[in-house]
Amino acid sequence: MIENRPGLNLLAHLVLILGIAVVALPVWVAFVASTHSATDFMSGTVPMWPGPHLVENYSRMLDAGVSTSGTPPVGRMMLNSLIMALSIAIGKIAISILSAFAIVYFRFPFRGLAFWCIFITLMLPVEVRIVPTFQVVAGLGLLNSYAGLSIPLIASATATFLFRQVFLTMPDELVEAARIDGAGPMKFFRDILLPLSRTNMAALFVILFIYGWNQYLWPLLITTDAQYYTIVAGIKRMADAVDGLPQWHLVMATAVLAMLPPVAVVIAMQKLFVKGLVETEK
Amino acid sequence: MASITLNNLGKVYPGGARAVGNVNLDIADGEFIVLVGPSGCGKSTLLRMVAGLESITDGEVRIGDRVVNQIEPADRDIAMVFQNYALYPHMSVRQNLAYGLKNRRTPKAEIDRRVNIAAEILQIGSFLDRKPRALSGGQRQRVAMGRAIVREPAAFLFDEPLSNLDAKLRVAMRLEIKELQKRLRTTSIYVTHDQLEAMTLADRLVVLNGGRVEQIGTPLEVYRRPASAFVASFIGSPAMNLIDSRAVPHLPGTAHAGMIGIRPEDLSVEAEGPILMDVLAVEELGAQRLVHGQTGGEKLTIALPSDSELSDTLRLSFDRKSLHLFDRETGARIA
Amino acid sequence: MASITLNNLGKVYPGGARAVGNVNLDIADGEFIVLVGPSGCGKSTLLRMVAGLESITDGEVRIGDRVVNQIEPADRDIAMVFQNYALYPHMSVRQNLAYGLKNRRTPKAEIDRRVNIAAEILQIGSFLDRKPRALSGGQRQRVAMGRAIVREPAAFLFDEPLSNLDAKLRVAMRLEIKELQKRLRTTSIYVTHDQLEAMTLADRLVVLNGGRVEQIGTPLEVYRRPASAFVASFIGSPAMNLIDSRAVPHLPGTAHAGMIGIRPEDLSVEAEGPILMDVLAVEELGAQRLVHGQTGGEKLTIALPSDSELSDTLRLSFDRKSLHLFDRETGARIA
Amino acid sequence: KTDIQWWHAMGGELGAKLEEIVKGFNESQDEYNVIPSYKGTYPETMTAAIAAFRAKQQPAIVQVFEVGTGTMMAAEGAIVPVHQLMQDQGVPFDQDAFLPAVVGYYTDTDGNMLSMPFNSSTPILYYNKDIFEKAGLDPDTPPKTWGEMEEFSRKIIDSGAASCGFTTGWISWIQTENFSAWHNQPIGTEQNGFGGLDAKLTVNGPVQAKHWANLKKWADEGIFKYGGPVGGDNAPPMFYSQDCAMIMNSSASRAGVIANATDFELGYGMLPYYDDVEGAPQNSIIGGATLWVLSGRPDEEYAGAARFFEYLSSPEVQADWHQFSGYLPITQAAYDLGKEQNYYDQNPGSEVALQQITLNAPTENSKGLRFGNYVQIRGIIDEEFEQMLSGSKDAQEALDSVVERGNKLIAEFKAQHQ
Amino acid sequence: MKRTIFNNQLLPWLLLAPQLAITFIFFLWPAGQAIKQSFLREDAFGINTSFVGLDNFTALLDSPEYLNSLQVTAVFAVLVTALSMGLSLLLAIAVDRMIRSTRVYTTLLVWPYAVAPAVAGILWWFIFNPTIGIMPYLLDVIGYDWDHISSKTDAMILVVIASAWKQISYNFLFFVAGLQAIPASMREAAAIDGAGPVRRFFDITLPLLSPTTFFLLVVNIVYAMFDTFGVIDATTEGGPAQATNIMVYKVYFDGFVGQNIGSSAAQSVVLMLLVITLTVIQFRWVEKKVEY
Ligand SMILES: Nc1ncnc2c1ncn2[C@@H]1O[C@H](COP(=O)(O)OP(=O)(O)OP(=O)(O)O)[C@@H](O)[C@H]1O
Ligand SMILES: Nc1ncnc2c1ncn2[C@@H]1O[C@H](COP(=O)(O)OP(=O)(O)OP(=O)(O)O)[C@@H](O)[C@H]1O
Ligand SMILES: O=P(O)(O)OC[C@H](O)CO
Ligand SMILES: [Mg+2]
Ligand SMILES: [Mg+2]
Repeated sequence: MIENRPGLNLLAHLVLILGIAVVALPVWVAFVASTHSATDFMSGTVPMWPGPHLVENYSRMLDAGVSTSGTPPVGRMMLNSLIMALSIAIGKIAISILSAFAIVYFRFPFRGLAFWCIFITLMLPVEVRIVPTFQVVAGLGLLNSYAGLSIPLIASATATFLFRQVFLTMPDELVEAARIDGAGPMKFFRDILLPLSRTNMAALFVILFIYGWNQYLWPLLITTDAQYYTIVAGIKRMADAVDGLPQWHLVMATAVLAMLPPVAVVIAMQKLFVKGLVETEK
Repeated sequence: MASITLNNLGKVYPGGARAVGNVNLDIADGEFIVLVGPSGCGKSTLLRMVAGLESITDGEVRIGDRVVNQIEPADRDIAMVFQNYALYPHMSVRQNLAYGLKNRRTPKAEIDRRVNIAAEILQIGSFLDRKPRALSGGQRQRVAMGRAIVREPAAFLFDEPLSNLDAKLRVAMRLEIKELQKRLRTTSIYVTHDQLEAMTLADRLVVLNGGRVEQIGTPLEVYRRPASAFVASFIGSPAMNLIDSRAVPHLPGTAHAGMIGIRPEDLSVEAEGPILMDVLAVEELGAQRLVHGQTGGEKLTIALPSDSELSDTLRLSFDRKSLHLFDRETGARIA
Repeated sequence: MASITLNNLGKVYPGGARAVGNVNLDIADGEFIVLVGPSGCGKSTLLRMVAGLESITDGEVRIGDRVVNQIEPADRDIAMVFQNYALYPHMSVRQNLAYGLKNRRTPKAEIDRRVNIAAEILQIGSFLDRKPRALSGGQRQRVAMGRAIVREPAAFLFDEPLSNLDAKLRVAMRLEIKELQKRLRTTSIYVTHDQLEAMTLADRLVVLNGGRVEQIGTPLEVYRRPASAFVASFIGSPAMNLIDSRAVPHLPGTAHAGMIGIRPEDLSVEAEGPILMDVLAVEELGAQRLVHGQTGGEKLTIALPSDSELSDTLRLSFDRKSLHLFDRETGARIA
Repeated sequence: KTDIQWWHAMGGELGAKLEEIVKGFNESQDEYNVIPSYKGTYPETMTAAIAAFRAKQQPAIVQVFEVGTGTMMAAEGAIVPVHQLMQDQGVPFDQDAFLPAVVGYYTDTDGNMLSMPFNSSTPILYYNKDIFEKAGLDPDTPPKTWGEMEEFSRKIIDSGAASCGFTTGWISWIQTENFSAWHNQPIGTEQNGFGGLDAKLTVNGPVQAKHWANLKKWADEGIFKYGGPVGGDNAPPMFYSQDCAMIMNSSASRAGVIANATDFELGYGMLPYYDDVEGAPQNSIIGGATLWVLSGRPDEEYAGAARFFEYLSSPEVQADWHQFSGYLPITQAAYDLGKEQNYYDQNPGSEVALQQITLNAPTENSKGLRFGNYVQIRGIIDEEFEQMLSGSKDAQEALDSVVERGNKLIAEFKAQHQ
Repeated sequence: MKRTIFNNQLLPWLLLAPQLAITFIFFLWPAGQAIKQSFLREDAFGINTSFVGLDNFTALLDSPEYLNSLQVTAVFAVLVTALSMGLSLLLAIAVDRMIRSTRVYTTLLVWPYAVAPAVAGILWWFIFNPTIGIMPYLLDVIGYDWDHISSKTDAMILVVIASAWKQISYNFLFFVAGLQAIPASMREAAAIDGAGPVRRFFDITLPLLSPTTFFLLVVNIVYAMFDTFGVIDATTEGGPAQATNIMVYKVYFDGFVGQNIGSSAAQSVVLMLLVITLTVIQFRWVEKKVEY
């Protein structure tokens, strides 16, 4: 309780409702725009209430798209995004849980060096050295491929760091009990460590899925074949209009479709999401 | 079942810190040994060297007649109960019990048999299919015991297995462990920092301090003839009064000792007693009361029946035989 | 300084759970009251209602002669010591002590004076300029006390202020608090779940169970005449033996009671004793030994001198006056 | 079938038409399959192709706008000159069939054509006849001079017929490069760079400075609205929504304008000029793009590319493309075909571009421009124009920086090619 | 560090192999390339290459555009950080007061985290579109002539709003966690010490929140510096007149659009140094937090 001031509580609710309105505004506007037809935008301002063209606009985008924007149908781009996001999430979890296991549970020569090689990448986003990374990936012949879309983004130490933290907080006694129970390293990894990291993996998965789905610059650069465009990277191409008006209703429908999967994931798995967020950052 | 022998056992951690030095101990088959001492004195280190979880830097450990220094924990034929139980949180109680046996390729039927026996002994049969998190502290403790029992090892090793329980449960579980060990007669080494637990459980106590053995003996031996001032103050509650002999120059026959020890219950109020104490505080414990006071600048505590008379100063007397004398420098017992 | 009165005090949490009901208590000016009871019995809730940190749903609290139900904590003229001390980690010890005074616009000179006095009383003068994280547990505890003292409030409220300390320090600090309160004579309410702490500190004890008062009285009153089976088993260690009267039909004059209570120290071994006990386990405590046994299916514990004789069965006797009789259903004291 | 990648920058209506043309080619034979991909704006398409070339993932054909010519020409080894391609593949190729203005722009010093003309344009004025009428202006008389531009605009705004007088696409191409040619002012030395890599920019002359200063003044007054950098994506919407009464934009915007300006009557005119500048109006220069062939692809693709080029320059295809899009008819044959079809009579205004570009015989200042790194220099022009609009620089200062920064890039380009 | 470890020597290398391989190929090698290229001059097609020493770096220092970009980055990062942290803190404090509706409010506030920066950019770009946007329309009503296409200030406001908007949920979650980690007894003690809500906030809550605040400060600066690429590209593309040309955008732009590989590489090197500095600061903080 501490004090009796109902006024303050009211103010708090007010602030929150206002906050939610501000946060929701752009998405509302986008959604509304996506339910109108092209002619509704000629008049000057965006309508504020939904129109009747929702089904029409969305189904058109999903299976036909706007061919003159150089993008394939949105359905195809969403599939690409999905493949990319899943590959990144699963790949990253797989390789980093192994390396974290090695770093935490073994002592071997050059362990420190290996550790630093990995951790130096912790905060080095791909954007920073975009040109040479592009060249390296191009040199490997990975342009226009799912491998090229995902593998370079798999390498980053965040997940390794997280698993390292998780393993470090696992009680020492667990390994000791397992050793007394006759389990070797891989058996321990499979029987104990992996099952115990399940929720961490799930939480990380949520975060990485969002991370992968939301990639922009990288897919923009390394895909020149429209069959590999992802939705987030493709949307910008649709928004650019030549000698005409952007197809606002279609662009916004695409924007809504691009937001839908990650937002749904966040809302449906809020607990895991928060856990993942907090863990990956700390 | 086996005897365990520690020969000149010592441990220096990689950093160079010596945690344990020169420990010699013969543990008979079926004996219940308790290692007791203050935090950081090396109890766990010692136990873990026996378990094989910590490498041995000096001396040797024998289990039965094998030197086990180089043998993997899994092959030492020991079982261990940890302070935090270290139950596998994702496995059911049954799987927890069976895991060690499964890894040793024990046949399924044999595993079931042993698990059921252990479950019966410990009365955990009704929650064999629960996960550890669905158990109370005491139940978890039992499962941890069960995991040790099913293995039918040569020795049990316990590292403060009760310290995560609340006071009441601790008392109850301590009785259970004692009974269980009596029944199974498995050689046991038990680590605790709680002197009461040590006293009540041990066949023999090993009092450690700073990585060295201060005294080995039965609980009563240790209580009655503490080998050092350290043991004297560590074992027994309320703790033994330790006073500088110079504070009581009028006490005959103590001048050669640096420190005089006397247990609070060995002091009695008597009109003609040689010690005059100013009373500072009185604590009622119910059955008795503790009177805290001061004499010649030294603090003193006495335990009195709860119906005894009190006043601001008390004259105290004692039996010469109940005095313990220690060397001022070394702390070693003199008489 | 002031008296505190609780009239029919009760608390229902917003969820609908009743945490405290119908508490009536008159605390005299300068008295040291201890609220004791098992976890969840409503001790903290009660204390926090007095502090103003929890709204009062039934009854009233008076401090001095003001009803304070609607008064902000800051204006109740009380000071509180929290279990985790709640020291402001970003302020030095001095600033911690001064904060409450500063908020009340006490003149600088007066603040300094009071802080210095408190520092002297508590011997924390040498680290007034340190941050709390640079202090040991005991020192932090003192600072928390100091923060209460400087305010010179009408009452101190303590919520388990010692439970974060280790056993040794707890005993020492408990003595200090007792002395301090004696000296300042500030009305105090102290919450603990540790019966020993309660016994040793209280002028009067309030034993709570499930949000209700079970007994109010001095420690010895409560120990000697527990008002209920609950109090009987809660206060005193080792706990009072409580046996079903049907298990000892041969005991004259107990048939009307459901439960018979007798403290372990009130039982003695006598060749002709009316109770025959099978010994199950013996625990050596040093000064005495606890013998655990069974009679007619009921568990029994007796405390014996450590030099007493032991055998597999013992005949026990007792003084009729030391029996406590309780109703089987209500648990209330009968005689 | 051999696939041939063609990266282009034709979005919107033009893109749709382009796909139709490609489809025509693909269906006309069964050896080759041209795959067009839209890669965004001209600069985006060009840079994507260069990046792809470095990554050895280049398309066989890429559409590069006229100002990329300098860079492409210098990339010996990266390109296959079109005259050589045609010769190698044995496909007949007559440079003289193209309009002289086009040929002149894309030939090297030896007179060989390096890239394949496809879509050449020139900027013209589009205006909203309805607004003119509402403002009490003659809907059939577009402004001829900048003085009229200003005057008409004021009338339009004052009468409330629209909130802005005019906007424009391409600050660089229209209001700087074409403006200079139209007023017979040099952009750089060495015949606007045609003479070699040593050229320097001189676009900061008094005429250009005066014009930029006016644009700033008109922007402040609300007469003129800026439509953004590069092509000025925000300009057409302002014209379509009838916020602005006039727009200067590529003749090739015609298709888009017609498609979007459904609510009002359209008018066409030539670019305005300052009547106090001697020699104005001279002639406007071409823009648009040509198709470059990149090296390093399999031989079959080059054979296909040559066949495709032949198809593209056929009178029928060219006339169709020209008539639909508003691009110039790049061959005399296509022009003649249009005349034959009476296209120009039936579509008033469709000939404005051609008339404007051929208004006078080109001078050194009006035959075009060719500098290295000019794509980046265009970025600088946009930036400096924006600096001026935001008030951080005046017109002269802005143009001076264009020259200074541009010359650095030209020097850098020279250094890279030594 | 673990007390008990396994002794195998080969196994850990096998376990590390995939991660090490990817790190070497996609991080260390490109980083090395960046360093190498920062000393070279190359034409767009990569046909002519020559060694130019530190020319690319000195050219950067001489370039008003680069210095402008540094300044823009600083202003942008500060504004984004301040705006989103300020709003989030306000919301977090409000939620922290709630007893029951916390979860609902949280759900309604966290989802923008999932929106891609590029999409966030598109959304705000639409809202601020000069011809049909809702905001210019509203602003016009209060007499403000919104024009992010030619006004540097408006453009900066646009990218700051879009970037800050996306970051609100992140900061909000951490602030809420930070607030909840402050023991209730601390505020209660302050209440008993006579501090009202406002005083308590400034004397107790804010200082105790400072580890969270500091952490968020670094994270937000990193976010504003690197993760907002999509926002910039979808809205202003660095314009007008480079008013929103932040450093990462310039690296990309000069490298891919400007085709000036040497300069772009030199900028990459500078940025990498910056990132490493930030990483070190962050690690320092982690250490400090442990001590706290
Ligand atoms: N892995 C290690 N590396 C270095 N020193 C260690 C390590 N483990 C323990 N020590 C040190 O060795 C000494 C003995 O530690 P040990 O854990 O055996 O004490 P303990 O008696 O079990 O204490 P507690 O009652 O607190 O568990 C201590 O001083 C401790 O700091
Ligand atoms: N904020 C609350 N909302 C609802 N119920 C509560 C709340 N706080 C406490 N309770 C309930 O009220 C009862 C009394 O709680 P209280 O904290 O007073 O117990 P306590 O005696 O202090 O216990 P402990 O010794 O564990 O601190 C408990 O059953 C508890 O679950
Ligand atoms: O829009 P276009 O195709 O006419 O081209 C315009 C300019 O020439 C580009 O430089
Ligand atoms: Mg230990
Ligand atoms: Mg409590």
